[in-house]
Amino acid sequence: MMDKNIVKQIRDKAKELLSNGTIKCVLGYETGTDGMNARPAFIYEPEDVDRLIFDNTCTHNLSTYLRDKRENPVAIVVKPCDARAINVLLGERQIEREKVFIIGIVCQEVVQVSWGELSHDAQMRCKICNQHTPVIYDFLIGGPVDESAPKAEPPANVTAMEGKSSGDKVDFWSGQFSKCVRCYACRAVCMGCYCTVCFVDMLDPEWVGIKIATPENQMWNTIRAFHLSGRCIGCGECARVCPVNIPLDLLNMKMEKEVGEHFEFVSGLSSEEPAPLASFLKDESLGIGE
Amino acid sequence: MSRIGVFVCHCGRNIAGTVDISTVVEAAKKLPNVVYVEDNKYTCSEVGQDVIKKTIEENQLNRVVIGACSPRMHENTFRKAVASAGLNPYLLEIANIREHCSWVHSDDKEKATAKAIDLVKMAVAKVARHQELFPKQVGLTKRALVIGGGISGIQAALDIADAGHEVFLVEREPTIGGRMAQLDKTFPTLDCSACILTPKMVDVAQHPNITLLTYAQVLKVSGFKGNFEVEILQKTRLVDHDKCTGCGSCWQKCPQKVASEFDFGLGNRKTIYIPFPQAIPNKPVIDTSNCRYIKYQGWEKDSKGKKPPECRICEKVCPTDAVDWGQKDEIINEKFGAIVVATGFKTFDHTTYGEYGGGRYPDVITGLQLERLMSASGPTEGEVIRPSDGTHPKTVVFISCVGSRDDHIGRSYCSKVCCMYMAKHTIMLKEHDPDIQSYVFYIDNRTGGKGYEEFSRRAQEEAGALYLRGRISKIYRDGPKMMVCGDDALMGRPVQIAADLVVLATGMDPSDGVVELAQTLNISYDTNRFLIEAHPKLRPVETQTSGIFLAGVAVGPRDIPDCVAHGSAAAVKVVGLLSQDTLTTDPMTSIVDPAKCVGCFMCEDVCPFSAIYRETTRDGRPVAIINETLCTGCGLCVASCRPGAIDLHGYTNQQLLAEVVSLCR
Amino acid sequence: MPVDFQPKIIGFLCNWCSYAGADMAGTSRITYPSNIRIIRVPCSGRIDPLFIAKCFTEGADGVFIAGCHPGDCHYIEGNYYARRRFALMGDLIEYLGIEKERYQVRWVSASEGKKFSQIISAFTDKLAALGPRIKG
Amino acid sequence: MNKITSKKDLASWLDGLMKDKVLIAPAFVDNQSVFKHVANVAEITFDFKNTALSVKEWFFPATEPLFTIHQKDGDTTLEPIDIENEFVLFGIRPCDAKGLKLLDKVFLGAPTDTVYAERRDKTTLVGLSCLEPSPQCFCNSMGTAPNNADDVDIMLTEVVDGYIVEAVTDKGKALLSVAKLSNSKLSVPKIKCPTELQVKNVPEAMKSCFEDDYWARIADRCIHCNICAYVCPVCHCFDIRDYPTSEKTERIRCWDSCQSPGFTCAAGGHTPRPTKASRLRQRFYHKLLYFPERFEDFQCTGCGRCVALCPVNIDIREIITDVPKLGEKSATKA
Repeated sequence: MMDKNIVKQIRDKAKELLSNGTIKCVLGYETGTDGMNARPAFIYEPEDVDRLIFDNTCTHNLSTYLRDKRENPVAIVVKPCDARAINVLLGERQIEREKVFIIGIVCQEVVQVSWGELSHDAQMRCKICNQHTPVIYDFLIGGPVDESAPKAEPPANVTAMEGKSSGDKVDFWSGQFSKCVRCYACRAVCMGCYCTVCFVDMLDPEWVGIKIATPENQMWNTIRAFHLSGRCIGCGECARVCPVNIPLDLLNMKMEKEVGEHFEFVSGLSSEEPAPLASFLKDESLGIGE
Repeated sequence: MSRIGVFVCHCGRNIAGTVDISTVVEAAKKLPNVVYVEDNKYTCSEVGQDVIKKTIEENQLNRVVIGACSPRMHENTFRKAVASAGLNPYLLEIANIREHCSWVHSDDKEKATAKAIDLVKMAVAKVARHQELFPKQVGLTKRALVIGGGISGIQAALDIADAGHEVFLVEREPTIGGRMAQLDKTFPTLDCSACILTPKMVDVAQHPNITLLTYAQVLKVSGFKGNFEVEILQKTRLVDHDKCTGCGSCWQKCPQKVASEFDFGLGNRKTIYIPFPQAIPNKPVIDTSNCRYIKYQGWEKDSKGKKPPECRICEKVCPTDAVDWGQKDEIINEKFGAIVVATGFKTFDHTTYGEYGGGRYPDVITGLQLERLMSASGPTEGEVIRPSDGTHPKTVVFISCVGSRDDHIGRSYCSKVCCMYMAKHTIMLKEHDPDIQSYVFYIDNRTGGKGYEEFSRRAQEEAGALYLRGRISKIYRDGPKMMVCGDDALMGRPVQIAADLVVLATGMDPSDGVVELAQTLNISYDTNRFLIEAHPKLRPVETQTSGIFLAGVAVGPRDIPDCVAHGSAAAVKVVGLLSQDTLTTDPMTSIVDPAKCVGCFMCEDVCPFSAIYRETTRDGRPVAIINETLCTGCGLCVASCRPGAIDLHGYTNQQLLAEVVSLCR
Repeated sequence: MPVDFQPKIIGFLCNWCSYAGADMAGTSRITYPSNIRIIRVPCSGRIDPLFIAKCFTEGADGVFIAGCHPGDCHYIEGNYYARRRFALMGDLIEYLGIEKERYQVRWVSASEGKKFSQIISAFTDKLAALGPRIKG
Repeated sequence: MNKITSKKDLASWLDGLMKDKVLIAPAFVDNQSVFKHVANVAEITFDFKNTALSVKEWFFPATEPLFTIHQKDGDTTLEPIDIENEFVLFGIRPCDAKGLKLLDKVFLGAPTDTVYAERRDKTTLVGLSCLEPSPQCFCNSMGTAPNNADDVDIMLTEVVDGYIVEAVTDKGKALLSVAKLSNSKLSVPKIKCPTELQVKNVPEAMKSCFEDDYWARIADRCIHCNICAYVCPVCHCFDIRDYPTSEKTERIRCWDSCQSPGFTCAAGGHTPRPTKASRLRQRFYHKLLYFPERFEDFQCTGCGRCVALCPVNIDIREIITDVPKLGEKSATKA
């Protein structure tokens, strides 16, 4: 279900920016080779803007490409979740605000996407989302949305997991991590994973053994989640791209829940707020020490 | 390829009594890269150390592990021993098999031995990853900056200068002397404040090593310990102090009077003035906001009021043409090796308290105002009279803890000196006029200090001051009298006193602008805006920014003797620093791999010592760089560095991982 | 679970307070179970939470971390940052099914030798009762 | 005349095999079809789309020890890995079978990869035709077909009330000796997969567009994960590292991918393929030019896994179609 009006606005803005030389490239969406699901598109020429589309299959968080493109000014099409990612990148000094023209799109939900199949079920993260208008943009597309909806509860599956016994947790996770083939798609697709050399690829110190086996896989997935805590904006791409269906977002959502409860911090709402792990309150106990 | 030698110490029976040394030795022999193992009775002894030296040479060892007591005990001893054999002293690792093993597991020899083996194993794994480390030498500027010309700053400046180092003393006011200069007498000896202070002020002015900058302010500070670069603003005085002789004809003739800040408005000064007769420098400044000629120059046709007279009398009467209307603010840039911050205090603003009249009653004054009234060089030449009508007060009420120990006005701390100066005041009043009866309303009478309690007694017994425990609920005017209503907590009854004069024992607030200064210097301050010491007990004059020291009330309320001691203490630290020819940096600092750094600068955010700065690589990436002089080797940045671009010499990720892995696999 | 199960415990101690505290336990000859193996670090703020995960991956039954009491950090703020990291890492490993009793962060000053030995004794007993982390 | 077996008989046959052989068969785990060890026939699913991971992991596992090293007072001994069990791999699709055939060219050519060889040798492949290929499938274009029996030992094709059974190799015949078969007039239906591609000129065309910025444009989208390589039945790059413990040291081999930045990283940190574009190009040049030049066949079986699983829809079919056009383009330029 494509909204003609939104698409037209995107194309017009893209054409304008490319023609007047404000930017060199537009990061947007086009229709994929299955003819139904969107894929990322990079538009360099005004005459190509008609490739751009927007619909509820535009699940990709395009901000993950911004570091690749930081040499020249670009425009980027963002959903509200992706907009928070941009704040994170700005806060971590990875991109320059003046080099990014943000085309923000008011978004209700995106659907579960898998190649060759057209789904109508909203993604779980969208069901608990209450940020329908981008927190940062230069050009907004789409009408205002009632944001008065109650603050999202921590997702049910997280609380369910918390409720399990240690034994059941171990069984569940070792089951999941035994499937992991360490293709690192979760890392590659994540806007927050931009280290030059990921800890998992380091030979010395060898944080994670080379074996693609459950303990090593668990170490990798544990630290991936930890390194993203306080930085993950819940775009759910990690879980989407996992070829063996490990529910990685279950880890990230847990960490964001804890970050929220411990430090009253929600990642990506602003680029000014100090990162939760780069700040502290003297008199917080966090149930540590005594 | 590392060739590791392991030395296992018996420490007499201390270790050998519990740990089976021979088993440890055998196990050590099997460890990777270990080429030599030996045990000694006392490895730390002369003999033991010689064995280490000898063995290193004979077996070409390039790493050494010593299983002995805690590294906190003998690490340096053994580093020296290793170094004397020509090996880099940092190629040593100590396995703590005494404090962490034999002494705490004496109940199970077998397990203790097993643990000792593990600890040695871990040390071997770690030492294999040790690198040669070399302390760096950096030069320093042998010159100190003292900020604040009160008694603390003066003391620090004089002591540093006497030790033979150059000192710049920067004071914001036109004169040095600070609060002490405003006092008439000091407790508990009652010697005249000026008599003991002014000689020191003169010393400052005359000291060949001291450059005095009054009417000046520190604007910017960059650099680090040993090499600070400081930008100082010299405000214009409109008087050329090189020409001026301080003859005083200008301020005698100046027609424009304004209320004197020095006398808290109890008296007047001129617009060309020195704050008080013994001011140092004893040369005037022109108060540009009130000077008639400045106003005249600034006057324009359309501006309201009639044109002020041109005046310029000071210029006319000056025998040396020192008045210089063209003089401008000046920026002075200097380098310093160390900085002392002695910015002192101001008295608490008592108008906060409505119940004490909120400043509406002229006869409700502060302790410092009373000092000015009693001072022979003060506005009344030492005659204690009521500001309202000039009559001599007979009944004087003192109220303690005004702006101290009161959470409601955000002053939870005790100002420390008030109890004592109230006692002093009552005694001095009695001396001024035997008919004066003093009443002191106190919360607690705190007289800690040499001769202080005796002094307080004297106030009560000889000066007959009446001490009443309790707070004052209200003061109001009743005819000529000030009615003071409170309660006598000990008697448990309300009291009301018809006073002629009420003196508020106002507490101490940090000086204005101290927060801005702290931020420029990158030192921290507490919720009351007092500056924070590096350690409240063990490092009372240092800050967490090395090379910057603290003195006096800027750190927290204290009396004159404490300030003088504090100033000297700071001076000693400065002298200790400046007496070195170069600064040696501990090589166990963090180091950045620019190739891995992604420029998120989380390290910069967490570093408590601002030891991290930004640099741009050849390929144009902003990356973090460590300033080894400032880095203390805490490793906070290392653990905050997601990309693993930072590591800590001596405790690298490789080394700590090697310990973990060697233990587990 | 074997009756005489000996838990493998790795401890990270900050040099200025906790390591000294452990030394104090030694100089005061206060005995405690021998299972813990101590790794010396300059500050609890040096401990990258990765080490905690690594210890468990490598088969540790328990991980112990100690630093200066808040406010007493030799490096002024190290333990404040550490506290936040360790809190999060604790939540995470518990979520993954590692009993939270297997992971302790405590503040131990240089004078608290007794406290240190008591903590370690209790911790060791607890882990012995829990049994091996990697079952079978 | 074809041989046919009823579903019931097939089941009992498989049951029988499990006595002395390890049976690997498709089953659903977390509602995803995978090949796994099965303990009884009930676990097996006979109706499944292509599994996420190909069967290559059963011959070339994600991680495997090549041998172990023992050091005892001074002298070092190597202990080879031996594979005791015999395996039956049931349900393999022709595309995956073709994949194994291509892997054989790499691993069985001199020098022979002994571990791989032994696994291949001890495994019998029982193929299962794919009756309804998925939209991403293009095996016909890659020299096989949804019911091609060339690369398996036994081929099964589901028909009304059972399976048509073809014993392809002696290995297959031996295994079938215990199966209950009957004659049938039914014949194997012709099945085609949806996409037909013109591949003939592709290698030639590839030669002329190495420098084309086409690759950079595709790479814009690429996030350089390793999915395409790891799900591919033919990708076979690996990394080797030692895993030391206090008793022994294992020499480990594990999957690696030309898409990961560290892949070509040499000592000292230099990387010949520093950009996403150069790595992505390498992937397709290997599949569509270098491999054919060396082994007279594309390094692709048309299984469509990379097409379906690429998170950003980098579609090898699109590239196969585009490349010849690029050739013409550059030709006209010249």
